[in-house]
Amino acid sequence: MLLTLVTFIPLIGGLALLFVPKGKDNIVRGIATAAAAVALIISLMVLLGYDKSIGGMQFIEQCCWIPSLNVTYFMGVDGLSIAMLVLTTLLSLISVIYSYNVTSRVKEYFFFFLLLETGMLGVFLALDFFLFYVFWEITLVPMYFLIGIWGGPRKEYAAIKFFLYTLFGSVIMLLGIIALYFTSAPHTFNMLELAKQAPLFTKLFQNVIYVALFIGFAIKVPVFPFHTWLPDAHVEAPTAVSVILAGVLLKMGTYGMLRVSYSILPQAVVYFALPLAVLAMINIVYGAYCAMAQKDLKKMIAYSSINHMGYVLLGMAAMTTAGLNGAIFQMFNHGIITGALFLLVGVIYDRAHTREIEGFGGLGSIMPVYTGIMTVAVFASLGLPGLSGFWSEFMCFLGAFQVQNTWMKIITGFSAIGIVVTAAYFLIMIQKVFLGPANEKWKGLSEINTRELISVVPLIIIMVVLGFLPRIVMELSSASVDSMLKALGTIKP
Amino acid sequence: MMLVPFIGISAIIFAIGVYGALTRRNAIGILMSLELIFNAANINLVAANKFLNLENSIGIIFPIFVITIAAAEAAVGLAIILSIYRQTKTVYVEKINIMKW
Amino acid sequence: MNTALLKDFIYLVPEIFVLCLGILILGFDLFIPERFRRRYIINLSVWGLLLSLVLLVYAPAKGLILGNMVSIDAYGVFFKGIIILSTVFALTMARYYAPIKDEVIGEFSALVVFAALGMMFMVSSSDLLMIFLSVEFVSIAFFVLTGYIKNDPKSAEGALKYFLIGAFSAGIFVYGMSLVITSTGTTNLKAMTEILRGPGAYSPLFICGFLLMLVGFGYKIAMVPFHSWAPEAYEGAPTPVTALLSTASKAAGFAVLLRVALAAVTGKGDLVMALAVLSALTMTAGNLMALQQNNVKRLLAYSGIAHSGYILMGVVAACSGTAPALGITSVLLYAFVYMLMNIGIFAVIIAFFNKTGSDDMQSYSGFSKSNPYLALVLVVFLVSLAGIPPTAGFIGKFYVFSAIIQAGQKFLWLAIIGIMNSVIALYYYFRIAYFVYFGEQKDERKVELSTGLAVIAGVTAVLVLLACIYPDPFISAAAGSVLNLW
Amino acid sequence: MLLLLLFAVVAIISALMVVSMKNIMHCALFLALFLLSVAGIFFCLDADFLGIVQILVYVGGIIVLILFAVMLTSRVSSALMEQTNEQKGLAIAACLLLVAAITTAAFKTSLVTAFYGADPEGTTRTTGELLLTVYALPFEIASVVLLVSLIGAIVLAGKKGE
Repeated sequence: MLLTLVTFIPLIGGLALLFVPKGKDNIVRGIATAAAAVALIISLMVLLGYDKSIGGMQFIEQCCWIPSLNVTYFMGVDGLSIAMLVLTTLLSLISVIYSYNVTSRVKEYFFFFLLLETGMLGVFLALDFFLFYVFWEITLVPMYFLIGIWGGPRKEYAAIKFFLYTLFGSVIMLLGIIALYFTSAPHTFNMLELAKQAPLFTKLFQNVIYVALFIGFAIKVPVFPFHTWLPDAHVEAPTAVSVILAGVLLKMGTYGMLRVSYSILPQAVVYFALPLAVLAMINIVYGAYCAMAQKDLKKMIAYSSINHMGYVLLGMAAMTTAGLNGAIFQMFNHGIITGALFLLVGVIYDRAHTREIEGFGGLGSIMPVYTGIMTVAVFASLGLPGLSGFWSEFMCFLGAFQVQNTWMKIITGFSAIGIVVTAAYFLIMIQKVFLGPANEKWKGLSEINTRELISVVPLIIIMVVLGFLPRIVMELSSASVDSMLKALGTIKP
Repeated sequence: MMLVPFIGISAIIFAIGVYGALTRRNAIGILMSLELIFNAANINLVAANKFLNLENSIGIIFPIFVITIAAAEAAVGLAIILSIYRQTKTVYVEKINIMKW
Repeated sequence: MNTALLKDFIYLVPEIFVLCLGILILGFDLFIPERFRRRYIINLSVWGLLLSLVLLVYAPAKGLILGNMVSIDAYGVFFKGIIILSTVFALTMARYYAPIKDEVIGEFSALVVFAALGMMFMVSSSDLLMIFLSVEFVSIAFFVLTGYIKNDPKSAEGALKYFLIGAFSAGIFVYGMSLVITSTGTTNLKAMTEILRGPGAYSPLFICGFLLMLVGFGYKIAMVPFHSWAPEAYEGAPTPVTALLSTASKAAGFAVLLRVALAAVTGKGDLVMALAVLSALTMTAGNLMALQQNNVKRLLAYSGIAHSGYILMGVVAACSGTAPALGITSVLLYAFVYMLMNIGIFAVIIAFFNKTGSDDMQSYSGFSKSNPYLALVLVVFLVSLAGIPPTAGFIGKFYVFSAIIQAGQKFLWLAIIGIMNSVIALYYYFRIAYFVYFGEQKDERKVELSTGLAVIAGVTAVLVLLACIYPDPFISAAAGSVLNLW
Repeated sequence: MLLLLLFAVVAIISALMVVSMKNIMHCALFLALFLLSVAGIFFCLDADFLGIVQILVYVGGIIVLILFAVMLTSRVSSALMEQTNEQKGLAIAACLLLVAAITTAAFKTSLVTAFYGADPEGTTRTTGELLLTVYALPFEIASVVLLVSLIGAIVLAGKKGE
């Protein structure tokens, strides 16, 4: 019951919001916070209850849903989903708290937000493909409204672009899902069952389905050349929504690849490993260079997301223990780190109403606490040893380099450029914004306030703790990774 | 092979009707062309009945219903034409164009 | 006299009941004072139709009756259910639709009930004669209903265009039938199925005739290139009639088209391919034209054309020979689902129209601020029309795509075109949502939602959501209706 | 046989007149001639009952209706105005193609035909019997259709509700 509960508690909270009388915004905020907090508590209970020594799927819930299609309501968690589950509930609660500064149409805002949380949780917990798809698409509608109503100046454009891109991907994915269903015997949407039947699928079929699903997932990640919606959406979205978008929604893409493609279409995964690595390289290098060219702080972080998701893809393409563990770890870290960065950019934007990097200067003396926190987050993002980002990036590269394939080694080598560039633009940013003489114009900026601290500090703590104890996440993921590799290992490239 | 000439005749009448319906500008003119089409179908059916000896004389029964429908359609159609004439003072199809076609 | 034949009329109890209801309304109309007329007459017709729905559920299935003219089967019952439900919804809407005056509400209701009767015959017809008669029956009733608003040139114009194209295609339809009858020697669909399974049955004359008949069907379901009446009639007609035209009339059209197609083209590759091409054309053209619309009713007309294209995908699958059951199920399910969401959205449009007197998209600006709940319901319908879960539209789309994929690789291109189209469709549906949610508020007045409209919008919205959250009853009903089609 | 040919020729010529005459009144009169000659064809094909129906309903009913409408709208139906639109050439081509397609199809289709003798009593009795037995349902429906069109025509053309 825990998984169902955690998925639908936000939705119930959201529906409860609709009955709050007009004008009582604080009650709305309270209910939303309570719902998100309960979800977080339940997800922590799941985390503690998960038996790492056994691994595999646990907390399984399965019951009949649409018998005529053999669709079941089927949920369960393994190490991979637990990491995503905790990430989602944590970032959701933090974003809800941060969103107290939303003052227009509060009720609608939190309704859409909680609906979005339900959708995301459902994606990470569903083990039935049909259910998975339903949750996958449920996330689109609230996101459209969240960007479109509460976003920045070009919000309408960004919202519809996001919607069209991702819908395009998901309907192509739908074709793939239906084809899988009709090819399996007996017809099923059950992911575990499909994984068992994987050897029966022909190679050609696997490749075709892989491409169909890949388009759906790649648009979410986003993989180059499907990435163009991301900068628009991230920049225009309100701060808390950017956090969710970067922190959780992008992970849905890589999660889908790992959960679906890696278990159900192993032959195709092996076949497409090298192309995927090339795309990963492009993501890393291209994302880094684009980020470097940005003048807008938020846009820079948006492009850095493309770059960081490239690491995840590289780790996945490697298909080694280190690579896959690194990929999962990086998914989690990127959620935490980029989430924190977006919150921090939001903090300064709320005060200065601008995000131009060039315009700032010497903020370090004006807002010392803020500067300190920002520096930690940035260092985590560029992979400074001692912070969590280092381990995951290191493992992704290590995993990729271990592959006995010259092309793969070359690709990995080129990708390393991305790390250097990332370090460069982050350091330049720190220097331009925080160091140097204090700009007169910004003398009046107030220090980061309590609400903002409450939302950012937990993330910083996680970065530091995981920097010293990466084991916490690794232990979770390694069990799932082992079973994934076992399925992939039998296939010769 | 007696049937084929009748199909030919009815095809010619049908085509004339289609031509009229496509080119007439007057709504009543279009209506008259439609009657040609209905009659073409009837000729076909009656001829088929004669030469194929259809079950239950469907070739004679069907046209009765076609004529009935044609009459009902003409009545309603002319009522529509009259009501639009009262409002716009025209029965020319192209001129009746508040909404874009 | 063959009296045994006439005993079969007992199986037509729901139809006869509806006929009596129509006549009763006409008589009732004469004795009711004008100020009560609206309420009493609409109530009478709505409750009468609901009663006939009960009769329908309990009427036994029998198969072919009355000289094989009609087939009383579950397939027909399913469609009759759709028809009666949407008629009930449309009549309830009509009660709150101001342009239909009190003094003509009696004839209006009677005509709507008669139209429903015609459609009920349409969906159970199993003989070309019956098909022709009932299709024309429905057309004639709708010609009148479309032009029902007096002194509204738009309504008259819509009716004229609907009539001219309708009568023209009826002529082509019946001429095509005459060729089909000449080449097969029968009007009965069952007999035709058997004849066409024989060697050399697909004579050139038959194919000619069938293609001409397709014009008639194409007109009824607003298939490209016979769709041009739809936007005119939809925009001009009183909105309750538009709702009925786009749901019941279309569903009935598909019911009869599917019956004929199953008999005539199953396994005939070229003709099935022709249908597939028409399906692709219909959805693409409908969607592309919908992109440019500013009037919500017109937009829904074009979107309805696009939806016809999707349903045709199901018809193609049903006739492909590889996925008959799933294809038919998908058509049934889609027709039902489409009915729900379209009725719902038209209820919202009427509520809005009653306040502002406008159907323009721009006038919806800021609607969500003045009416947050109604706007939310509207979004549910839009999401459903776009085919996104958790709404009924998704289940419908899922089924047609499933059917076309099961039909084989030959039709994969059609599925891909369908995919592209659902993305295009999203854009214009959410253009409405754009105005509703993002637009500047122009009109602070709250839309006064009359009980009837609120009930329609609420019930359909709940059903739209329920059809995805707990779809099994709907799916089993549709799948069960496929059995014993002959 | 000769009579049949005559009727057919008259029918085709008058049909051409219906779609090409400029004066709409003349069109209506040629339509009447066309309908009469079609009735003649029916008689020649031993469909006597149908022929009578054709004359009574069509010539007696529909033509009168059309003439009424022509006269009521006569102000604009003058002979001076161009009665056809610009798509003439295209329409002619399409129609020729249509005729060619249908006749070719008819030739290519092997129809097993025979000339069945006429019923000496005429078809009226059998038609009547069929209409009340096998075709009872369509017969009833046709009556409802007429009722609907009656109501419809009254509603649309009448003054009520203005």
